[in-house]
Amino acid sequence: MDVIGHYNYWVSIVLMMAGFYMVIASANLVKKLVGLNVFQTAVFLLYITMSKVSVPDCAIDCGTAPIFKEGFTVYSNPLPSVLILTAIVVSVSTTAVALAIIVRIKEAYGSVEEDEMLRRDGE
Amino acid sequence: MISLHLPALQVVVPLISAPLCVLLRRGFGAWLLATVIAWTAFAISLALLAQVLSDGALSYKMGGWAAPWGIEYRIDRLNAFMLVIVAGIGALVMPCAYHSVAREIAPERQHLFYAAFMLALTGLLGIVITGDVFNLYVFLEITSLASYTLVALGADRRALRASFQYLVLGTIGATFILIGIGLLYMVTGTLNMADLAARIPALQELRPVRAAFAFIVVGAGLKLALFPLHLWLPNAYTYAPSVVSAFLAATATKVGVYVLMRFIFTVFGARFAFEMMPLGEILMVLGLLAVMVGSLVAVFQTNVKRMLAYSSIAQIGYMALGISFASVNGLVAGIVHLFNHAAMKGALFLALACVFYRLGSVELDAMRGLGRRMPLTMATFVAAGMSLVGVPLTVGFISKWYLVVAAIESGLWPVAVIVLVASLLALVYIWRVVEVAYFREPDGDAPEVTEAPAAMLVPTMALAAACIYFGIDTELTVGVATEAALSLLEGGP
Amino acid sequence: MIEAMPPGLVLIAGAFLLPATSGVARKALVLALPLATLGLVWSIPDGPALTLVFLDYTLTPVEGSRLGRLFATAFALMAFAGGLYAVNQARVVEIAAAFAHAGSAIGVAFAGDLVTLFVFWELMIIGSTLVIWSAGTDSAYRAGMRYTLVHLFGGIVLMIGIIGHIAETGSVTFEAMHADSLSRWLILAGFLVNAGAPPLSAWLPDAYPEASPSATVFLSAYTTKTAVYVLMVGFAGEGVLVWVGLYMVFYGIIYALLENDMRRILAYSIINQVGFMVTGIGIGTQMALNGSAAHAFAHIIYKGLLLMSAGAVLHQTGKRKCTDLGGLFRSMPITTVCGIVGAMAISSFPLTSGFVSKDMIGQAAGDQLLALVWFLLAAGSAGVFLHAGIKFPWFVFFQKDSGLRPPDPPWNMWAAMSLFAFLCIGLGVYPAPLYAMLPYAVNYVPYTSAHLVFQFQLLLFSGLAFFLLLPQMKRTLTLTLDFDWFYRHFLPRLCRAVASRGSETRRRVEHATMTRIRLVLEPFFRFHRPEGILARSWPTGGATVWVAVLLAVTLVIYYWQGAR
Amino acid sequence: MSADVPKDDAHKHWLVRTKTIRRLWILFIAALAVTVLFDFIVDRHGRFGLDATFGFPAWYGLLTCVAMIIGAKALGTVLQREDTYYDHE
Repeated sequence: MDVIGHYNYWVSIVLMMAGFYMVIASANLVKKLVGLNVFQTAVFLLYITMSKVSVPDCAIDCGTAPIFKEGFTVYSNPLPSVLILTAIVVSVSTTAVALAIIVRIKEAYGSVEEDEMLRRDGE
Repeated sequence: MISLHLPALQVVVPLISAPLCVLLRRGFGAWLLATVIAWTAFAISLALLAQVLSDGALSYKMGGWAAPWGIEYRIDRLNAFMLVIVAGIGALVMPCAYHSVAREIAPERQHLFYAAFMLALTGLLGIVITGDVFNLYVFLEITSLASYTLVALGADRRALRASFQYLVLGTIGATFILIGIGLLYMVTGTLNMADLAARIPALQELRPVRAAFAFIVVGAGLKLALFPLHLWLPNAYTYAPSVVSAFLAATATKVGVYVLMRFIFTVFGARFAFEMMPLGEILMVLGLLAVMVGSLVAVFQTNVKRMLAYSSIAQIGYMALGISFASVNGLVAGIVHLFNHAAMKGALFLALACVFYRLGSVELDAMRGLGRRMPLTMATFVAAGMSLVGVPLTVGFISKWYLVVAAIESGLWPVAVIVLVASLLALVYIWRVVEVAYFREPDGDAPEVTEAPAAMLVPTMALAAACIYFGIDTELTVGVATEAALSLLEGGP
Repeated sequence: MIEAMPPGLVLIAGAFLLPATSGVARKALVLALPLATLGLVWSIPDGPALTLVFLDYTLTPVEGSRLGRLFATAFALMAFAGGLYAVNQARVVEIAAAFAHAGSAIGVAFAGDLVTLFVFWELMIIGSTLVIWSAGTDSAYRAGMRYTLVHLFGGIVLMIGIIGHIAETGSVTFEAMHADSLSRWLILAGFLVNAGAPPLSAWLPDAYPEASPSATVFLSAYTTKTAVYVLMVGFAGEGVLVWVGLYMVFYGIIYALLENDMRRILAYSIINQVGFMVTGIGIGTQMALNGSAAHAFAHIIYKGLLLMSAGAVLHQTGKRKCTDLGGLFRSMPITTVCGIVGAMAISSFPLTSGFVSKDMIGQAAGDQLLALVWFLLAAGSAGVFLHAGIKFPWFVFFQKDSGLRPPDPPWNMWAAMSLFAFLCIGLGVYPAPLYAMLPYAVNYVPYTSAHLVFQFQLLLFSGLAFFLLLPQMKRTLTLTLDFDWFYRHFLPRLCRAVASRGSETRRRVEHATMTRIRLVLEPFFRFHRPEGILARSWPTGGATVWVAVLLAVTLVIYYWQGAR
Repeated sequence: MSADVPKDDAHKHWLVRTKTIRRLWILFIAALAVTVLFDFIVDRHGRFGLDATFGFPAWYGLLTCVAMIIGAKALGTVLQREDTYYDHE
């Protein structure tokens, strides 16, 4: 298997795992949220990386941006980028909602540490 | 003319009403608008179901773009049925919401509540109606974001914690689905469900397809609270405002099950999911665990809302089990149970909304002697509760029957036994409420309460009546479910 | 149209109507509903009277038969007498529940298909549980809960059996069958749970005595006799039933002999009596089946009477243990006489209803030359007199003087008792109407000199044994362990142990996974993560771990599946 | 039958006076004798041999009842508990 050639996928996977790890391991809600964002960003990379079209007999990856220009015959797929724009909007909204909730949690509990919140609810 | 655009209107009408609710800035006006819109959506869904039942599946090109490039709304029996469930519950919950929201949510936030509610409804209807997987993801996130907000509006501060937990897990679930969709697009180059279904059989040996399958099943599992991915659900349902619990419990997880069914049967195809991949075994094990663990935990709860939340986990287990048989009767059980569970959980949570409206608590202890003080509410609770147990002449019995028939057809006698033993546990926790409400005397210092207002009571009783009516006259539910099951198993919408 | 309605529905509908009424109207309704039902029962002709389509099946919810009519008549009679007995004393919820219970039992007696049968079967369970709960005590609640669980378990077995049977044969008709496949064995087992057969028989003496005085009267009639009815239709001549029945006969006697609670003695005696009927069904000849049917009819009446007299004592004194009772004949003459009539009838004394019904079963065993069965049945008959015929009246109404001087119960209670006492003797003196209702032509003459001599000798010498061994029969403040020990004592402990282990295991899995992650990733993150903090688990983190675990597991499985 | 002190007899219900009880016993034993004596005039035609023997129902009833009582007592020594046994659930 071409491990190095797929480095962009590896980056995406590592980022995904790092984000996941933060969500699991951090008790701080803001850090959890950051982890979630990293996790989502990894998916954006995955989408963008797959839209890049490569052709075997090209020197470097040949697909170019989908703008018609002389000398270029191979274009990268624009659709994933469009899709991921939507997903980025979703991700931003999620972050906004999450931050709003965190603000209210801070008001209600006086803390954004999950274990602290649990203790204050007596659970 | 309008009838041609019903599929678009189904989603667009509630979507537009959401910002209008915000603009109205007053609780009452927003409520009125939301109620009218919810009923309009219900009417549209009924018209669509009638259309589909008479003419067969219909396809609608959003914006006039042809299918593989544009977004296609494709409505067959299964999603027409789902639309009726979702819109119907939305329509029935809205009249209750007026009193309940007035009590539980601060006046300056009420119009926002209705806006979020309409967004949630939009999202759920959109997920069900669309024939495009990426569109499905977008609607999924619209619903989810609206639901997080709705849950966070709960009066208890623990609602915030529940909402955040729901948000984290819900986002992970949705992102998993997004990854799965991306992987599928990578190998097929299409996002249209029908196209995907046509192309996947040739590609099913590829690893990305398998990975996509895993991501989508786990992601959908999170959304539908499949054991052990259910951990967000109990808190969210317990601390959310009463009508939100009723609405989400009756619709959101059902739509999750729908998404799972759609992906398994329509996109990937039953052969890939059950013969090449061991999905049947996985769903069966998880479903059985959900049924047992959910029911057992429910037995030990003292907060009735929480008890019902755990019971939902068990009920979702039944649906997963129905899917796992991959047989007609199993799918009929699953689909019929979608409807039945929506009706009974809706009725149960709405009855609790009535109780909370009067008592300010849904703790078991507070409900002592409530059978005499709120006779209609409690009678409704009992009727829907009996349905949950699966007593004959209620809808629960129909689902249970088909599930056992499916299990025995597959020669899985022990599964049939577990299904039925779990219904015993359902009886135990419902019985506890019945016993407290009817056979215990209230505490001396218990507040004197009267029956809930008619606006709350009537929809609740209507749902409970549905639990009994459709338990006796099964032509509509079982009929639609059977045909939907047959077309799902044949593959293709 | 009217004959097309299941007759039991009158009682069930009435049950929902009762709480809405009050005063005289309610009382009139309590008495009128069973009589209206009785009229309806006799208006249904033989054969299918109603069919309807439900799920994918064509059902026959109402199908008249001689046997069904016999049982339904007894059920309606019982509802009437029970209603009369309870009308002034019981809570309305109790009478309503009892009527729903009775109506469902009548529904079973007319069920022409297995689905209808199952529907009414389950409704019976709900009705009877509410009857038990209406006592409103903690112990009634717990006993009712155990009762429901045992019955619903039986219902589960039955439902699986029925669905399996339908899958095998494609037929939903309820007709004679043989226990020759797993599904039919399950149907048989489901029926037997309600009959009070071993090993689950303990539900009966556990639950019935916890109900209110009138509620126990209602309960005694329906559940077990419905089971006798369905066994008779479905499994007549099934050999194993002979031995099940004989076990029940002696189980009832032995446990009743050890028992101290007067109504629990009678509860064990129900199992004992049903044992005779089940034995008859197992023998399966026309004579035996006639005997079982006639005995069921007679039993409903005299057991109702016995429990009414016990209930009257409980109602007047508030005491239920034999050790607290005694000498009541002084102040409760009517109750005493009625109790004795019931005791005579259960012991099949000549001139009582038991005499004309029970020995048909023994006769059938003799005719079939089943020597062992015949001898055991004779010993069982002697034992009946011992535990129910003498022990019950002796310890409650005679023996030592307890000092209690309660008067006879209110008029409606003794009116109900007198009605049943009259029927016990009436049927014993003039059995022709009963014989006319039996499923097969009767060629049995109860009053022969040989039969009379046999019965007198057997009963009187059993009485002698009782009085000779009276010191051995001294009441003690004890209960006797039964199968219910497993679910009252053993299972709860087991569950508690498992539950605590279960949550511990979950915690450990989450903990262990997070520790693994930490071990792998610790080096990278050490600089900003204080030691140990990862070892703790937070709800969101824990939940996310499960997501990761599940995803990893499914991915591995799918890849492995692909690699094969 | 009972060991009551005779001097209170006059205040007792006639049915439990020592004299009545003695008479009842006499009556009972007479009845026992009469039923057995009837075996001479009535043909009970047994089917299995043993049941045709003289006074079979009498001795069979007595013996089986004694056996059942003894059996029950024996079982009771193993299975009987205080009647508060289940109260601590």
